[in-house]
Amino acid sequence: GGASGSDEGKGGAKQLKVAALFSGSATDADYNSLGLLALDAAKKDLKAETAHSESVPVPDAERVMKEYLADGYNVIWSHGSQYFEATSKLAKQNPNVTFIGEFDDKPKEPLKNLWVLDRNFHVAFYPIGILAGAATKSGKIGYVGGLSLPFSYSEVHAMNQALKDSGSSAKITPVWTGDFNEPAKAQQITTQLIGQGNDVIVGSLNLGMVGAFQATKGKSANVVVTAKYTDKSQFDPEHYATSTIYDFTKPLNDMITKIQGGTTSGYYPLGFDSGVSIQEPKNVDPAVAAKVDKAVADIKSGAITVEKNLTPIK
Amino acid sequence: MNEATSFLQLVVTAMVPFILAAQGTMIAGRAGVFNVAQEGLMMLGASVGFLVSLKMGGNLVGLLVAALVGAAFGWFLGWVTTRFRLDQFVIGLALFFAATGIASLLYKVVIGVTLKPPLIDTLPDLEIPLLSSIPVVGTVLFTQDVMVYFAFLVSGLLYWMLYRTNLGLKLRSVGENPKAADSLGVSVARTRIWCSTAGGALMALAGAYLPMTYTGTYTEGIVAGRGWLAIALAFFGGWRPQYILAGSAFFAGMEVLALRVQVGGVDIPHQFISMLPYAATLLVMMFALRWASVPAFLGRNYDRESRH
Amino acid sequence: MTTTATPPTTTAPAKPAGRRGTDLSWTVLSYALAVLLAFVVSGIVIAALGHSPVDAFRAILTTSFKSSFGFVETVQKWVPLVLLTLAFTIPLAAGKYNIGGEGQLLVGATAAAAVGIILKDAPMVVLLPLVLLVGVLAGGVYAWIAAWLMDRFGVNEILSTVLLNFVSFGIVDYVASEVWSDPAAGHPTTVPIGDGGLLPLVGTPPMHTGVVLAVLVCAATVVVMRRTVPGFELRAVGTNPRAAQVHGVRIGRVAVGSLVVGGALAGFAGAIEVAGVHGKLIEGMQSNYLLLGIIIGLIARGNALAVPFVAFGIAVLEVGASAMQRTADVPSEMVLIVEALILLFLLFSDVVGTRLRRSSR
Amino acid sequence: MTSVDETRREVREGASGPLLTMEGIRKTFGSVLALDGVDLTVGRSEVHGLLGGNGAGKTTLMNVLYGLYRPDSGSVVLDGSPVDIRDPRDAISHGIGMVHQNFLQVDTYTVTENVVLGTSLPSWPSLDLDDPAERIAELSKRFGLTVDPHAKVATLSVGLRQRVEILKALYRGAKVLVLDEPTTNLTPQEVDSLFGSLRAIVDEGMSVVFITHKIRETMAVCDALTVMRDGKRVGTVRRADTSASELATLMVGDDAAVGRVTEVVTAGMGAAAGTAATGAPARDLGDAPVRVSVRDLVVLGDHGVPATHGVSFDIRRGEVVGIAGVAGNGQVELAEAVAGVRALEKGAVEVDGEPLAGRPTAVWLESGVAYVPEDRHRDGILPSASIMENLVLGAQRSVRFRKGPFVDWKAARRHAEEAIRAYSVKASGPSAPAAALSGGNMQRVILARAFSHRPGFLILHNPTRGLDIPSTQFVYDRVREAAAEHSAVLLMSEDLDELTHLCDRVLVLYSGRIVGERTRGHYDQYELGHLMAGLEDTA
Ligand SMILES: Nc1ncnc2c1ncn2[C@@H]1O[C@H](COP(=O)(O)OP(=O)(O)OP(=O)(O)O)[C@@H](O)[C@H]1O
Ligand SMILES: Nc1ncnc2c1ncn2[C@@H]1O[C@H](COP(=O)(O)OP(=O)(O)OP(=O)(O)O)[C@@H](O)[C@H]1O
Ligand SMILES: [Mg+2]
Ligand SMILES: [Mg+2]
Repeated sequence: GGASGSDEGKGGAKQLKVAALFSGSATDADYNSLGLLALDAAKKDLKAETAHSESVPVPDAERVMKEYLADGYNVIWSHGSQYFEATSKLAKQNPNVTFIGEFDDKPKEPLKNLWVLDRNFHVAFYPIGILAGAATKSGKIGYVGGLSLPFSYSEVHAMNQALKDSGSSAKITPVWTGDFNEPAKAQQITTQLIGQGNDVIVGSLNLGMVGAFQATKGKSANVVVTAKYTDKSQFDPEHYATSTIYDFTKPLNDMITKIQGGTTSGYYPLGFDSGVSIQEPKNVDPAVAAKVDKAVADIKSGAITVEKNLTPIK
Repeated sequence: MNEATSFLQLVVTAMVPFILAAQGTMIAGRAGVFNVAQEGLMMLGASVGFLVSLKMGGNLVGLLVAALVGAAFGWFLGWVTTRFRLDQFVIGLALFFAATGIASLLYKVVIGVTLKPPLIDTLPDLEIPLLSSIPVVGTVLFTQDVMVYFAFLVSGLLYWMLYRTNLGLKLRSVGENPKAADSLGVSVARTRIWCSTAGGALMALAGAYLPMTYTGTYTEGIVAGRGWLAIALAFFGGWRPQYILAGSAFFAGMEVLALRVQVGGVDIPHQFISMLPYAATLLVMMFALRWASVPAFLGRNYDRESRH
Repeated sequence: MTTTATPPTTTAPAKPAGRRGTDLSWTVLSYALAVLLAFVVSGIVIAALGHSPVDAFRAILTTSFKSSFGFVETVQKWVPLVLLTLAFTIPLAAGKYNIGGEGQLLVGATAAAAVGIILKDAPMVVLLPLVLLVGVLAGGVYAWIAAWLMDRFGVNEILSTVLLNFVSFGIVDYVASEVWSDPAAGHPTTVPIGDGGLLPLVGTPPMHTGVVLAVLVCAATVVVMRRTVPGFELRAVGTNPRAAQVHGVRIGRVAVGSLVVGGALAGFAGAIEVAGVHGKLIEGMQSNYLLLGIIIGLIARGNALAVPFVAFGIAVLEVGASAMQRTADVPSEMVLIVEALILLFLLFSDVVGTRLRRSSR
Repeated sequence: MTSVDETRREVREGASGPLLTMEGIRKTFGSVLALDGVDLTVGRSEVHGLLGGNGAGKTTLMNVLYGLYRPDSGSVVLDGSPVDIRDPRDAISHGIGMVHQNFLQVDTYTVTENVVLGTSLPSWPSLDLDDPAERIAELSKRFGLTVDPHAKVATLSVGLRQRVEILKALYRGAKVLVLDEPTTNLTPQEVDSLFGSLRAIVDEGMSVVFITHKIRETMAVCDALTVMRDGKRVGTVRRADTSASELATLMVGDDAAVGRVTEVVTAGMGAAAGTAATGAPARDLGDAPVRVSVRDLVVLGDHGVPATHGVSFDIRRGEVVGIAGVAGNGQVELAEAVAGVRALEKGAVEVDGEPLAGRPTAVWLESGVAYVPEDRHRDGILPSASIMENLVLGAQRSVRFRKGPFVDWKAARRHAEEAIRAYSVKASGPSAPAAALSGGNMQRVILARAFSHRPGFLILHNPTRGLDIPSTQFVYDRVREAAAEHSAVLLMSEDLDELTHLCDRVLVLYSGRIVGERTRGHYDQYELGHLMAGLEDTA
């Protein structure tokens, strides 16, 4: 059978077969759609043969990747840090296939055939923290997360750093809905955050974000909301402030090109010059927007180093 | 608006899907049809309700079509379990699978991949004249969207129909002792099919409400187990509309309260807070013997020529 | 008047010896027919969506067999499926609906992982049995909560087991993100358990030996159900609880016992997933095993002998499902529809079969 | 809806000729031929008896008439015109009413709700039951069927529930009223009152089909009767032209067979109750010691209220003690309590000197208690299990059928083969499922199980209900045998004929108390009926 496919054709200009794993539906207009767009771009630009699996539960990731291996795919991209464990495990077992894994840190022991994409979510949350601190009048900022994962903690820490750096005394209340994709809970919890006087809501959710916007949409409340991954302004143009925009097209293109060139391993940190941007803030003072721009510029220039702190917040 | 009012308003909104799905479960169950496809039918209702509202413009059309689709599923369950006496549990699960699959498939086919998901308007609040100006109550109960009124109205109507009309007398007898009902000329099959149809419609409406109040769009996690909880709620409410209404308030209250506790900054891990509603329900059930009855023929098919 | 929801037991009545042969062939025929029809109908849907039904079904049906790796994956998937099916059918034999296999699996897995992490330096002879045993115990205890509520307070077991599933999600999330969280996992996941707690692997590609344990459990279930006194009493309660009670069987105990045993098997499944597949506790590791288990149990009509085979069929389907999406680009939701159709047609073929059989007499 | 008055007018004005004719009715259940081309003709204003042993097909025939069963073939003519009855709704609209053998009532409803169920009400859509309740009261009065229209049926006695059933039919304006074995469970006095009501009903122009297997009853109330056997009609006669012994011969088949089952047939044959079975003189038990002692027994019913209030009695070795009473007076609870199935609230039960109160059922079984429950389908058998498994049930933990934790199926099979032979069970073998057995054969299996325990104390509750004549005789023989082997036998039956026939002593149970006792030689059924109805013991 095709099980031996991964062993043959070493080196040379072999046909690229790229497979991707997504955690949810690729039509989510969020993290997974971004993944599919990047994959489609790779297909077009690099003439790669591509395939993907949607809604792959974490425990199934290993099996699904093995199936791609068996089908002779030679680049396997698992889109989401929840797959990183399974990905590095398979990378060790399949030295002839190149894997692209996502992670929220620099791995301690790099593998020869594993590209690590560090999403560095904290970096983008520093300017968000600047924005929140500058925009809040009540001094209360609500952070709505899903699961309390290390990367979520790093986002809150980065915001706190920003508040501290900018001399703001505003306080962040982090809350967790328990699910990145549960909009109803996000709506309820956001409503209550606003009720408690929080006037900047920082969302770190996937599909749940849609619910958070419904808490403000059509309401006269003096609140701004920030989101993650994609432009979400249409959900509530009145209260939408900004979003940390991610683009996986360039990183994926870069990595695959390198892989074609024979570099089968590396560390690819996301940052403001590689796939991340902050959308032009709306509904806030131009002065606030300027502070955000400055923060981004400072991070790019190295004037500011955003500390990556993955430890739980007390 | 003060804190308590906004809290109660959230609770009332959160009650709606519970009320509709559980009353749908109840009405089918009172006639003996045990529907277990709630979770799927709610997904389908959400998907269809959203897509139709989007494409045909107007939430009411969306709600109507969602109800019709749910009714079709309910009808199918009623029909095959009476006409062919197929196992209700198995058919229910099959319908759950089918509805779940179709819900996402429809969205994929109609919308596809986009970074700008289309949105519909959520349901506007309708202030009931006079009543809405009562302090607190007016805001909590009478400044709500149309589905809130509908859910309460349906509960009231179901109560009235079950206990105050001849139709209800017949309906309940079909779930308690179908043979007796049959021997008196009450059509067991027809009653069951109708109730199951109505139940399916209510479940789909429960689902359709979610995009129309919480998101303005269909998302895959939108139902998030509320369908399964509706089954629990039907048992919790002893299969009676008035207790189900009370139970919905309890479930929804717990759901919102659990989040409120976090927002208030109570130092309990959020995972424990999220267990609160379920654990509380179990605790309440320990003292619920008095009202926790179940229709005698729930889930059992009736065969006129069998001796049992 | 009975006040519990007890749809008639799904266990098929025993058949007179003489007709067994023809009945078996009828059964096989009706199963085959149902699967065939389900594929035809979903094939039409797939074609209507603009994909190739042939590719789709080739993927579904061959993934498990075209490579030894696919086969191993299928077998490993079969393990939790078969155990969760038994977790459903054993209480069902006593007329109780255990809808809590999901929670019992998770709690079993949590306990197994906890032991594996706490005693991570213990040698295998100590740790592995301990990990499995604790998983079994935890699953049993978790089911016992529902059983106790049922026995002591008359709380309907469908209600309590459903609610306990939701509670277990919180438990797993807490343990995997707060207690022994692995910060590098990017998902609520615990750190790995000690090597001594891992089930040995055999063959290439490696297959965990939990499979053997599951086979043993299946065999033991059949023997216990058919040959032993408790099995006999369980079946007696299942076929007629009143008669069993009148003849000295303590039906309350049997019902409670069956739920606890069911929970223990689900907990065992959790422990095997931890010790054999993941090596740790992962949020979401329950997958959709609960629903598939119920479906398998119902398709097999509660027959302990049929369960492993039906479970294998569903495992093939599940493993094939993702392959279908990969290779034929058919949306994975299609598999749900195929499964629903198989169930529907299976029941229908039963009706048709009964009618044919009757008219052929 | 037609009212009773309109019915009467219609019938009076209608053509002459029979009111109802059923022709060539054939009905099969799977492979069982239940009705084999049966004809039935019921005249106007007559009580028509439908007589036959159990399983003869009486109920099936009437269920066909009522639209509950679809016949394979045959036709029904009502009032001169052929009718097609597809379901009970059709039957009701044609003026057919039926009181079923097992009452079909919704327990949680009131009398009025049960009666109006399925009819349309003028108060549509709301449910206003005042007018119907009044009409029910009026009908009750007119036909001597008094019952409180507002009572929940679950709280009513069997006799009253039966009235509700008849009222249901009358309320719907029945022209033909079918009563399926209505006298089971009634005291002789209640039977008389029922017969009075039936006469009142036919006097108003309706006809009644009265199903029974008691010759005496048909002789008491019927104008004409049809005898059925094995799914066939074996004859239709006018009461005036026949005799009890002719009917017995028709029922059983031939004179020789009558001889073999005399006891059973004669028990229900006497021309009037009371005169027939005063019974043989008392049997001499000598100074046989007490084997079973029951003291101050209090047991709770299913709803948590006491069902018996301090019942005490002794049974001696070899003695057969009967419990008479109208169903619902605590029989089930008493039977289950002394069988160790239901927990005792208070009191003591000793078997052979061993106190058993508070012990698990299994211990009672080991101590020699054997119980043949009233409802064999519900309490007696495991339908989908084999005969062999059914015979093991209750003894699965005894050494006879056990090897360590395993059931010794070899021993079980040997035992089953033996039992099938000894009890003449008609079955394909030990592996045949119990559900496939006929009622009589099922009861044989249950008896075989009870007797294989070599019972010291045998409790039988309605052991012959639903059995055909030979099977009933078989049960009678076994009871005698058990007594001869020194068992203490407690026989609870709703059939007074059976009690007076078999028992050395009859205790009357009313409202959970023993209200009277009669010994063999002093039986008078009216007197017993008097006690059963809760009236003072005048003896
Ligand atoms: N629903 C049924 N399913 C299968 N067989 C049936 C059914 N009803 C009746 N029979 C069979 O039909 C035959 C006639 O039964 P039926 O109940 O009419 O007898 P019966 O004369 O009313 O007896 P009884 O005096 O016991 O009431 C019996 O062999 C019985 O087993
Ligand atoms: N529910 C049922 N469904 C199908 N067949 C049945 C059912 N109940 C009984 N039968 C069949 O009907 C037949 C007669 O049953 P029934 O109990 O009425 O017998 P019977 O004529 O009264 O015999 P007996 O003299 O032993 O009492 C049995 O052989 C059995 O196979
Ligand atoms: Mg019979
Ligand atoms: Mg009968």
